Amino acid sequence: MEFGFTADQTRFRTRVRCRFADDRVRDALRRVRAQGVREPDTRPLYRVLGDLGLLAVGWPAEYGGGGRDPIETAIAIEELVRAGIPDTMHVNTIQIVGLFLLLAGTEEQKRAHLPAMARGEKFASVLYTEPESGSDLGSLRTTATPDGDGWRLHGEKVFSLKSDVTDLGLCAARTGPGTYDGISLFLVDLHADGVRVEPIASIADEDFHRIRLDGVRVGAGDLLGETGGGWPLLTRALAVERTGLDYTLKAERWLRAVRDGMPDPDDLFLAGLGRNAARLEASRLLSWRVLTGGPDVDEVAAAVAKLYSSELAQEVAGWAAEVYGFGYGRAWLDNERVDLLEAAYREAPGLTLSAGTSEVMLQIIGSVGLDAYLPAGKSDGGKR
Amino acid sequence: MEFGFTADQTRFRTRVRCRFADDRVRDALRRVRAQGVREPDTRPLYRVLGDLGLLAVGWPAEYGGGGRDPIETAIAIEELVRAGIPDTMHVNTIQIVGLFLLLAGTEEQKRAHLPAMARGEKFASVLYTEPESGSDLGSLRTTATPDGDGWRLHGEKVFSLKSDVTDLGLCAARTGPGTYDGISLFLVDLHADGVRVEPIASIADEDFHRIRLDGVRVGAGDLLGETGGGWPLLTRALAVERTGLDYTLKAERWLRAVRDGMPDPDDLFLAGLGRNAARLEASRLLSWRVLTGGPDVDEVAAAVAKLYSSELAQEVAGWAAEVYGFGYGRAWLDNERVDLLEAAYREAPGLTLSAGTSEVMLQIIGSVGLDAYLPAGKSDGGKR
Amino acid sequence: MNVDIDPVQQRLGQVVSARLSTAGLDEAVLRAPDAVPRGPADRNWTALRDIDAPTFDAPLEAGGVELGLSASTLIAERLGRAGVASPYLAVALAIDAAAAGEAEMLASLVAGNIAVAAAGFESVTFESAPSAAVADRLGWYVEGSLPVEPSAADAVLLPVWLDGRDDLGLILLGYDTLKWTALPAAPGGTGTAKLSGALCEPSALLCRLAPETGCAEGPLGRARVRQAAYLVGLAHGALAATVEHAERRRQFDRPLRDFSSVRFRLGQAHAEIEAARLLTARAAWLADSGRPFAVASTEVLALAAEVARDTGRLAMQVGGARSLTALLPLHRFYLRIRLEVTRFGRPDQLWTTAGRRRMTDEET
Amino acid sequence: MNVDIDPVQQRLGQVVSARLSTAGLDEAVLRAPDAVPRGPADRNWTALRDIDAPTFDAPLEAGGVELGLSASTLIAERLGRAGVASPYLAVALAIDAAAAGEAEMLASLVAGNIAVAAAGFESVTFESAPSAAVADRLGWYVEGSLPVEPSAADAVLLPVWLDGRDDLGLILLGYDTLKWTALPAAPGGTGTAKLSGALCEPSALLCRLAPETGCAEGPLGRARVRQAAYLVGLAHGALAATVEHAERRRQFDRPLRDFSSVRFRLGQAHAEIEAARLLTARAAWLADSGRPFAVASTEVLALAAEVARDTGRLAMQVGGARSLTALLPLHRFYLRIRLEVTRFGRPDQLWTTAGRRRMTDEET
Repeated sequence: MEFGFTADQTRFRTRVRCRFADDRVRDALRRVRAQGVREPDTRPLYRVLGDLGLLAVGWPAEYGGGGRDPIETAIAIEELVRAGIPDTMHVNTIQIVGLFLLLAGTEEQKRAHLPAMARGEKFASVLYTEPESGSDLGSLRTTATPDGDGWRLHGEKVFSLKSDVTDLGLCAARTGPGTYDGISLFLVDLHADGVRVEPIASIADEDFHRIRLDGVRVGAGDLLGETGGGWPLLTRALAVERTGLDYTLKAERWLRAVRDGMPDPDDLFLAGLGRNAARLEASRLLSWRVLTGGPDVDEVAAAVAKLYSSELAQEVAGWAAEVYGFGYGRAWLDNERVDLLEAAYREAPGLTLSAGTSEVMLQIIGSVGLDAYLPAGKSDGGKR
Repeated sequence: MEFGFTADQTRFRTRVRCRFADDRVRDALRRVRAQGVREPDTRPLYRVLGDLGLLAVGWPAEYGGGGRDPIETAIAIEELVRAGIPDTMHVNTIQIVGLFLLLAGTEEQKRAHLPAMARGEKFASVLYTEPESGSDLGSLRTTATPDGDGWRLHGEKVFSLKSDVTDLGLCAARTGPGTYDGISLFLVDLHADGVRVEPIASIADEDFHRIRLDGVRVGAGDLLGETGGGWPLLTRALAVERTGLDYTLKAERWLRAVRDGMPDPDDLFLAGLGRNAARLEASRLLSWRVLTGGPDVDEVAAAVAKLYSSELAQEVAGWAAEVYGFGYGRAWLDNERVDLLEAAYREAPGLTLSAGTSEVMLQIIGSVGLDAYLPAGKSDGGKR
Repeated sequence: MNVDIDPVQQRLGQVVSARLSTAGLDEAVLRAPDAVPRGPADRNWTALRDIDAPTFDAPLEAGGVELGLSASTLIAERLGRAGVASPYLAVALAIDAAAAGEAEMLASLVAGNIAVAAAGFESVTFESAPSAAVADRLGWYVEGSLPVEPSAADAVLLPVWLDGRDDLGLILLGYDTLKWTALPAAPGGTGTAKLSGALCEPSALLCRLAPETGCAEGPLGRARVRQAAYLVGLAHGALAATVEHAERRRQFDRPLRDFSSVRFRLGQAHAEIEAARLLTARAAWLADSGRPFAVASTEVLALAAEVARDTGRLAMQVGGARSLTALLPLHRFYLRIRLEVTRFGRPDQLWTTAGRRRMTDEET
Repeated sequence: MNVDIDPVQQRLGQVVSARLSTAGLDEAVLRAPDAVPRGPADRNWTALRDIDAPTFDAPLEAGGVELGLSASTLIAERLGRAGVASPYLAVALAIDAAAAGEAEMLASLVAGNIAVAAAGFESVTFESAPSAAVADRLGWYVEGSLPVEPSAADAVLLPVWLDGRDDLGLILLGYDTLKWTALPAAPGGTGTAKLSGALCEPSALLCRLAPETGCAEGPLGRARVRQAAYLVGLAHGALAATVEHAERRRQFDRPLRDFSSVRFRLGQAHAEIEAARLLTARAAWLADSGRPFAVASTEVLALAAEVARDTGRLAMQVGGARSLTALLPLHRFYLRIRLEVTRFGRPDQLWTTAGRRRMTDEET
């Protein structure tokens, strides 16, 4: 085991950090903040980051990426968040949909979408959840009916983030009967006819969206994998989402704000700080284990990382709401920290729900994961 | 609502306390302790208590009781435990089997058993659990097959306390097919032919027992209720067990020992003490609500009291094992407190298992109990 | 000893609940905050005044009916169940303070003429309370800076240090005298109000308290118990809405409530709420029967805060993504609980204080 | 950065596990304690000596092979999984201490000739440690009273105050010099040993440490990491036995593991164990690569202690009544965990200490 970074990796981190400190980035970030709304449009900022090669650091150069290995990729993501870049667009576009396309897309699909994503010119959303299908994705109702050499999509997707400004949806739909067998994955142009995106106001700074698909045409080339073969792909795509890195970095940001804002810590605070800091360190290691584990993500390790990091971030957000007392001690704490921590509390409930609820994670860990504790051949856990 | 005691009740408490301080009681208690074993025989002590009218305080005089109301009865039990009397025999004989006989027994059964119990001359055990039937009592396998005007019992009961010295067992057995319909309740003479009692060594000071029933004859008069009608009675008997008072009193004794032994409390200790003391107060109220709620015990309130009090006592036992550091700070803490708290830790796991596991309590609360939160007519919770 | 809620109290609770309305409440939470930190006009406060709620726990000589703290905790609990904020809680504290200090404001408060907000009570030791100084006969100069929840109140009640740091006073300032130096970034948050040189009438000082003992009994002790009841109500309301959702929402062909993991956690929440509810009732009873209740008021507030916090989080988890939206407004409880958990002191500080008292308490 | 366990370590772990035996262990726990506080002869210690375990993490010049703290945490973890106590952990600490102090005892310790028990390390500030004074050339007089777990050790390693309270020493006393003033009331407990006037050789002092800094790095810091690994192993072992039980045991016509309430809690325990395991490996790596590890050693011990405590309790609950008996000896873990959770400091004290360091730490 090796918990340190090589000299090359450390140099890479420094270089990336300097790039995030570039004037163009700082300016773009300032303009984002100057919009003065709870959910500013970050696309101009992302275009700057794309220009600087800071988005798709880990993708091959032929698709517009930086050709970096997983460790360097993770370093770049850490620095992105630490530079204060709002990361939802990065998580959805680069880390989830883009990475999944890279793993499972056709050559045409990759060429059609990845370079534009890497440049910060095209953005993507995940469209799995429906009003009646949350954790139980096998019950989804959106249909894809054959139409010439393509399909027509009908249905409703909900709780998607940023879909008012994204261009591409990774959409699960039913192409046949059955629970898991009848599901296929499509790439949907969110500007196409028949797509209607409405906001669902949220207490978090980022609103959700409802995406109504009313006979939306998708072509033969927009299918991922085989017709009806979407379920195993979906499982893989979900595991890709679950590195826990984004949650770990949120926890880090919040915990640091709590610590740095506290002028006169008492023992109870110190005990809480020590505990949360230790768990943050552990969370980081769990995430790194997934990130460096190769392209076939270990489903259980990913579930552990997602569970642990999101529960921790939620815990820190709740802790932050108490340690300073009423109103985050805003009589003396600077407004920037107050606003950060205050928003954390409103964001926190979503963390243990998005990308698979904690219950789904526990189901995965409690079935497949625990089999490792049994003497060989004693379980059928994987099937349950 | 009324959280205080009347002058009469307070006087009664004082009187009872004095009686527990009687020389005969102190002597008998000293002799129990002088046995120098982990599980001393408390029967001689109970005979003294019986003589002094301190056992069946709440039973009618005609059955050897003191005719006191539920509040006075609970006061007497509190004082019994506070006087340091080991209470397992009292809980099983007086508070569970005896009380249940009083509620559900025939006149003959009451006369046959209650007065001797009240005198401390006869003791009882509960025989429900079997090797394969713990929480799932509907799966019990012990059979009662007709034999003349009575029955013969065959089966094995486990995890019973004190059954090596008790005289009477309240036993659930199968008189017919079905899950719940085929169950009947019997009073079994534990000295009868075919009864074999073996200890099952436990880490707690009190060992468990295995009771093998090998064609044990019970007469027609030993059936409680109707043949095959044992399930509703059993449910009622279980609710009677679940006042939580015994667990509350354990938690009280342990918490007091922790507090009184701590010379230099720091803030973390004080916060823990405040929290546990508040929960203890709440636990006491939950128990009193059950005790004063009349003979038809509210199943949900009983489950809440049992759950809360046993989890609290377990929590306190675990807390006690940490606050003084390694070895209960025995370098300076007196041996009596160390031994009490050390034994508490070994007893603690059993508390959330006996008289219905915490999971069974949560099942009751989560089905019937939560219906109260629903607008009328919105649930079938009671049936699940 | 009779731990069952009595029929009169039950009826009173129902009357209160029947008058409370939550219409429009959740939509407001999801809107951008107003530029002026002033909550919407409060229909529920009007409803409570209509049934003379402020009189329930007020002295006879001031137009009250002296039903005791038990009655006002009941109202607080019902407000919590509905998930609504209300001037009622701060009014009740102001009445207690005015009664203790024999302040002339008392009658107006009991009559329900002043909608009050409370601010500055978050520290058990009042270390961050503003200070006030006498300015001849003109009244009081108040200096300090405070987190305040925007509301439709007429006045804000706050603790102030008097004469250096010898005494603690409870003072009632006009809500409009607050100078906002920061506004909430989103609904459900607080702003910062400055009181630099705020001048008020001599009569604004409702009472003086000894800082060491003043916070666990007297007006502030009673406020703790009322706040505990409010938190119990918030937990109750959150659980009720969650149970209803778990009964209705199906996944994997079963209602959520049928999964033992969900059912058990909801059941645990019920047990915790019941425990806190009884402890609150007992604390009110202690106060009403003239017994010491410093330990009880401290402990019950800390316990109720924990129960509310845990139940609020559980509700959001079981409710899923829709609980963050108007589709399932569990967030009403979640956001309110954040504010109320620390309003009269952080739970950990309360526990430490309570523990210190317990070290020498014969009753443990 | 490569967080996967490497094949050599994995193999080493398997070798250790294959040699450990738990036969007879649980029955002993259920027997009455011996009158003489002396554990049974220890087959597992013999097995570890057979594979030269004490050499793994010892300096080359003393006959060691310098595989580092990573190797000895691995052994500790495997001992934990099996649920066995072992002189190994205290021997490893004694070796570190003897190496730090260049003590002549070092070679004997590395050779595995002395079975050691550790006592007196429970306070983070060592406030209750015994004191030792020089008695000319005769050696040391040690005064004090300690909780000690009875064992089959040859020697007991303890911290002592030297020269008043200036320095902290680690001293190795003959186990037979302990004067027992109280015996454990039941197996799994501790007794009290008095050291009043215990005299020992000058060479018994293995090393001197500065009390302020000496406990989070150096020999005691390494002991914390090893102890954390042992606790992770205990949690792992408890969970493994519980999963097996939950798979086998049926209630309501289903294996226990199929109830989401059970499954989720076991799954949560796995996540917590994995987290503590990685944190332990990292702490060992920091030490082995010569980096500061004071924060890491403190935090990982506290975290592992909590994980072990919670997993041990969960195991007993899922195991049911039989877990208290020889029918399902989960109690082996439950009782051992009680002793080990506090052996090198109470978790809450460790957290406070760690938090204080974190306040000024750039790495948070």
